[in-house]
Amino acid sequence: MTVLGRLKSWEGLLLAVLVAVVAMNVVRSPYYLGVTNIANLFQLEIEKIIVALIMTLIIINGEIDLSVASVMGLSACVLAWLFQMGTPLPLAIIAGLLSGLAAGLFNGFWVAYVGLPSLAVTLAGLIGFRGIARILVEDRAIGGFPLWFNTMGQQPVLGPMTASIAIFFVLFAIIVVVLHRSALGRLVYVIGNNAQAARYSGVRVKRVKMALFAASGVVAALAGILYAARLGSVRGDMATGFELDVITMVLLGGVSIFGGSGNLVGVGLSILVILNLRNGMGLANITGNTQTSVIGALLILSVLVPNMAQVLQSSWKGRNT
Amino acid sequence: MTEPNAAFKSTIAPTGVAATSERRSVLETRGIAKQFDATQALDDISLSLYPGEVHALLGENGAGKSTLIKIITGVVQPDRGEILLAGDRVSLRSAADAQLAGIAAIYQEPLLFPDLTVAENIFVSHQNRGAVVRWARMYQEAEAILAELGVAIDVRSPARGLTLAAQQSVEIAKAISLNVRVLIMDEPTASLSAHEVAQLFKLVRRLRDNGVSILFVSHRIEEVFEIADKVTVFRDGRLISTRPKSETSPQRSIADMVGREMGLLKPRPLSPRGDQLLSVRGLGRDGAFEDVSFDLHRGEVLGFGGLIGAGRTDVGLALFGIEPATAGTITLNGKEVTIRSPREGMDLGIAYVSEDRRQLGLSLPMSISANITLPMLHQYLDRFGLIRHDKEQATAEAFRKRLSIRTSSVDLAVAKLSGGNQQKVMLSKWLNTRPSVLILDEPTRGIDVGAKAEVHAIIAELAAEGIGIILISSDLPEVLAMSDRVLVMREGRAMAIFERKDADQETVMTAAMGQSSAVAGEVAA
Amino acid sequence: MSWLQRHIRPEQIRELSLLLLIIVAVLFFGSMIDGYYTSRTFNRIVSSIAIITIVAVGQTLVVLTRNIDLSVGSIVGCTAYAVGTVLGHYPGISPLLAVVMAVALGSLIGVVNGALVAWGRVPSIIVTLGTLAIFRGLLVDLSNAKTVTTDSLPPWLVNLPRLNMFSLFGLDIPALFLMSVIVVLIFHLGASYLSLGRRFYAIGSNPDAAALIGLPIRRLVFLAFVLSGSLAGLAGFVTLARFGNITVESGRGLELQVVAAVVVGGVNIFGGSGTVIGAMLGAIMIGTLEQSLYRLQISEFWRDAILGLLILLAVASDAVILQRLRALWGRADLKYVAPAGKPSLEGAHIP
Amino acid sequence: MRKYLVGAVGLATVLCIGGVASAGDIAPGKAMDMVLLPKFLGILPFDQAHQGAEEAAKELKNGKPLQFLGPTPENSVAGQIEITTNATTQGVAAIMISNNSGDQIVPAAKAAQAKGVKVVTWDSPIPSADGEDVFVAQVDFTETGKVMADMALNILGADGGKFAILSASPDAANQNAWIAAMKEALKDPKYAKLQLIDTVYGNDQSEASYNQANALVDKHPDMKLIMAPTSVGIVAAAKALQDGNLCGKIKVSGLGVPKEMLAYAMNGCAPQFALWSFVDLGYLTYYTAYGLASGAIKAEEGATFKAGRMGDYKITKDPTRAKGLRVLMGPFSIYNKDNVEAASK
Repeated sequence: MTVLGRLKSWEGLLLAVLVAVVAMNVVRSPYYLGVTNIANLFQLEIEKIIVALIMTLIIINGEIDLSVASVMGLSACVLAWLFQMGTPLPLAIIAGLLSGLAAGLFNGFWVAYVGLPSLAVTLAGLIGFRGIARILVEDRAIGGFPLWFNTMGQQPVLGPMTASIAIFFVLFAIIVVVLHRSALGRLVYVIGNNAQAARYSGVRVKRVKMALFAASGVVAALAGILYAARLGSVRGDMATGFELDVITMVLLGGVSIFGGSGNLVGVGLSILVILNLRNGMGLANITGNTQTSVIGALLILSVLVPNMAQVLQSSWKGRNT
Repeated sequence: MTEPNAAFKSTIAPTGVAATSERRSVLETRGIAKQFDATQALDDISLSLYPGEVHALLGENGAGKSTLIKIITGVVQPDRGEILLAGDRVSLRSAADAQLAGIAAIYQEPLLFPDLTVAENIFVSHQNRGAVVRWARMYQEAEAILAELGVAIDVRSPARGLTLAAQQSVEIAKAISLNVRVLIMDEPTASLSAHEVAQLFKLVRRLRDNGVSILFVSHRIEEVFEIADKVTVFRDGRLISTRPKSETSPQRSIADMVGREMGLLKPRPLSPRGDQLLSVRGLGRDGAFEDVSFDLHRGEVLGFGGLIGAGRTDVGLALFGIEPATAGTITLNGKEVTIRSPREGMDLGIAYVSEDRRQLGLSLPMSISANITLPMLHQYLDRFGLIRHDKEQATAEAFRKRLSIRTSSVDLAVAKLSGGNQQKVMLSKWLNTRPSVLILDEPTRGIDVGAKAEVHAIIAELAAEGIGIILISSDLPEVLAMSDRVLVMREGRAMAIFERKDADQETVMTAAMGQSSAVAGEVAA
Repeated sequence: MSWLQRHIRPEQIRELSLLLLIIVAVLFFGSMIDGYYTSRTFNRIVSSIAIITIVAVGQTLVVLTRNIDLSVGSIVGCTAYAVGTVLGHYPGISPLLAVVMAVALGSLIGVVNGALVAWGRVPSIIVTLGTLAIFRGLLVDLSNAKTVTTDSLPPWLVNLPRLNMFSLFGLDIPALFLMSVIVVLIFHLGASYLSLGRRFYAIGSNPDAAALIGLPIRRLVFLAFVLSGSLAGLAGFVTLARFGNITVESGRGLELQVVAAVVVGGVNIFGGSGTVIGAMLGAIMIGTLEQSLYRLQISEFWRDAILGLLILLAVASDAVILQRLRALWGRADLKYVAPAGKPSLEGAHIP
Repeated sequence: MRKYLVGAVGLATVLCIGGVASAGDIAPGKAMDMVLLPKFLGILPFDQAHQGAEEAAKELKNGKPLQFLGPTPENSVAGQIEITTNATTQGVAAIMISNNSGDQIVPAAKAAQAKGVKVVTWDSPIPSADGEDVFVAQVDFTETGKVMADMALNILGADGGKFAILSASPDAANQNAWIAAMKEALKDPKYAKLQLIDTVYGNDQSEASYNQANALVDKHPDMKLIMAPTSVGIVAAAKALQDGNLCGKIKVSGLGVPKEMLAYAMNGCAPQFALWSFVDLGYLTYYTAYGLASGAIKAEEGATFKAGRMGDYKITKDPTRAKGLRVLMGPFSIYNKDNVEAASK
């Protein structure tokens, strides 16, 4: 099966799953098909799905960023810390975004220019950035932000959509264009397939990787700030463990963990699948841990199923691998 | 794989088997056949190996040599046929089985464990050395075996960082430690310096004298005829001929390989030398090459002769900016330039077509058009910076016609193409950058005869268009036939530059290998 | 140099330097904190690293095979909770049996990971990221989020953390720490003196070659995960003994510390090299930081930041420095000499 | 396990049933979806509260089953918000929240009220009282402060000494209120010798609390007492001291479940600690929520009602917060080695 063929069939599968999940939700819960619920369905996971978009580029590029959740926490804590010291909130927000940029550049430097494995670098980031966040906020909970800030994360502005949700859709559109129509997108795939070959073709591999990690940092920071706005208060441990959901969304979307293949149609579908699953379980009064373990199972299946399919196929052909 | 000349099938029947039939064969295959998808990789192969002889296996890429090796070493199971060891049938279900049966293989790229010590690498495949590792004893035995081979390597050091030659010595030691009866060597000399090859052959002969039967696979026909006692030729998965060396000759073997008398390559007509394009003086890079000077003119093909590892590729990489030079000057069109990255090389109109198609040359899963436009992607953007597929398609189609790339569509993944066509895609990719200097590194390695001829035609055409071409090739006849002048390198130095009329195999080879036998292949460096 | 090259390998230099770093750290803290060099500080550190160390040993085996096991935290939680509950109902169970139960349960869970990676051919980071969540979720559901409390546990278990085997230079050696040291020794010897152990290195070092000489790669990877699971199970028992009160949250986040310990300990994240002793040194480094930092006036919240930096440095030094060393060592290359017993052919020698 | 023992301290227990002649009766038999939302799953007191609520549900013959839904500690805040939001979507009649997220729950709670859902907090209120109908207080929070101060004084004796607080999460409204109240109480000259030197948080997780307790011991060599106003923290602290063989010089006190504390009370690690009945708290909370949802009670000052076996209660202003209403349960039980065994039956 060609990469392309596999993806096509994979998206078909996702679509089927999505339909099934939605159908189940409709049947199981009378409250599912409500405008507010559909909005909540995005609202309750909004930060994760925003980060999933940029994570898609990173993984297609053949890298991984485990530090996103910690960067979310970091940016939120920088914001809160500055705000608490009397900095005007807009400035604090910018500082938060900058902290994300810094974190991203830091990751990018070690991966692109020193050539360390991103798995290890961002694992260090996962622990280290969280540490910095804790240094700033220690074990306090900082809140009391101005109303307009909390509104951004809580109150509907466009119809039932909060600002966060609107931001997500805008970002989604942008990243679709970047990945599938722009030169950068092409380079992301080329590098993901074979970085060496890309370099021998005059592609500035280091710059692309650097740019992606920087973008990842900024987007994660943005998500962290939106999270702070939604909760109306910031703690050092906020967003802990989000990387699991984010990576699951991407891989379930048919993006290969080894890079080079995958697309945003798939990721979009997998996001919808996961959101609806969580929402459905929530409405069925299934809470936190169980939901997470279902997501975990999905993550494994999203790789196991195609593998097994391939194994069966090849064993059919009676060809030994 | 299919060959263009598959039409003329040789009628020569397998012969010469009788010549040695009084001795008992150590390994014999009877009617082995193997099919992959549509391709008949092997068909009715019957071959006998005898103790104390070196049996060479010749054949073009895809002729089925490697498949046979895989079957003999138990890596792949045959569809039909049987294998006999010292007369009795055996079934080799795995590499381990083959080892127990006393069959070992050494590959072009030795498969060692970089993190294990040399000694461990020698004994790792011994399934029967007990559950506990006796280090002291293992070191002693390892040292003993290596001494017996006449090589000295620190058996306590990890295999990581050993030169290819050293790694192969370890592989051979491994084979000996298993006291093999059959040793298969698959292109063992491909990346060795002349001196290392000489040393390797010493080992081979010593093994042969100890009664080991050696199956020697190589594309370097002169080596084959130096070392082999018996020569078998494969073509299209079939065994064409098996003859004692005395009864055959390089020409005849080649004839069997390609199924037709392949005279010397038709020399490319010499073109009047245009004005100077590129002038390199005292170019060097630490540890790779030094003091290389030459001129390249418009419409000229400058051949780079020499052995693999002589530093020719490094010069190419330096000119293209992948491994920038650390010394010397490059003058392009009369302007002195510095090239620090491929980007800069491209902007100066230099293109480098890599020797490694699959790893460095192409992005295999991506479409033909995407590969061709990659270096010039910025020229295919609309004013929003988005890619114009139509324009890409147009370019790709143009090259598809011009270089007659055989494919159903330019949107096909490059991986789906045959080696020859992949090579053409790679050429298209770089021609699309409109280079004034084109560096071709082993442009015909591993592609079938038909494609090879086409590539040669293309080179001639490009030269005629006024492009200056640097042709790096280990295929000496090719270099001699295509080049206006031949620069010969050895140990990272330019030894000499010959006009075509003064250049022939002997002169070039002597220059490439030097006189003294103490020549050190600088593969090590 | 040549003496060095003959008797010490780059990897060992790596470990020695870590040991040096630990000593430096201890001296530093000792100079900053008065009353630092006390048996209590020692006791704190060793009993805090007992758990990490045991899990890190298993993790090392997994990482050697080019894999990673992120689910260990959840395994520790599950076993601690399960064994705790059983002991709550049957306080009569003998200590040995309790340990066996923990290890058995752990390896059972490890089987799931191993099978999915080895035969399901799913990258281990995916599998264990998933099972990390699944095992935790199952624990919460099956236990109805009840809590194991000290009062339900037999006294021998509750008092185990206080049990000292013997004392060394006036430093008491807690039984649980001793247990972890024994585990380290056993596995270190196994890894360096058993063919089986060497094969873990082999398949991590070059899978293709391993396949070619017919090493049972899948079975070895599977075994690595089972061992990792069983050691996590053992650690679960230690956790139960140490904390007594086990909520369904027990062991959450442990995987990060463990992976940190392994990486800091010089086990190559991409397989093939590193030692169990190194992993323990990594654990000691982390434990020392954790237990010492908050006694400085700066807050304990600096720990994670420093830990992150340590991991980065560890990986960077592996990538840069160790390569240099290896290159240096690699120079000890082949010479052509007179074959044993035969007259010299020619003494050519490659520089 | 509902035993009220007059504390050895003999502190005045505040009861709010005085002067209420005829309390409104709550009619049983209504079928209403109700959600009991603890800070998070996995600790004993919340299970006991659940037990009490179930008991009340049975008495009130609610046709619909009680939903006991909780988040995980590490995502407690987001979890409580999500559960509240989903419950709102399902249009449940009442949500009973032990708030672990400060005012971060407010938007969700307000949304719930807007949809006509009754929001009753218990154990831990919404600090600003926005989006909350009424808070069922286990005890008077100012009183809690005094109780802790008194226990500290009793344990440390007349010549007092240094002590530290090991609390739950930094934004647990109830713990924070208690600590504030205690600091207030300590201003009284009779506590002059008691010196509060540090406050740390174990986030109601056993390991974290254990390590924090050890940290306190190392940080403050001259510390004599750890005051842990959280059932998880107090046990962990006691265990830590016992493992360190320190029960001789350092004591533990605070709020703990007798069953869990039995051993430590007996061996002198925790000579004295206090708690109220979480079973009763759950029971009362359910009655309150049911009453509000069924319209039998108005959420306004002065409203009274009869909470089954626990008798009559009255809704009053909450003196411990700027605004907001509360139902006060009380009283405290002070446990020591004399009564703890009986209490843990």
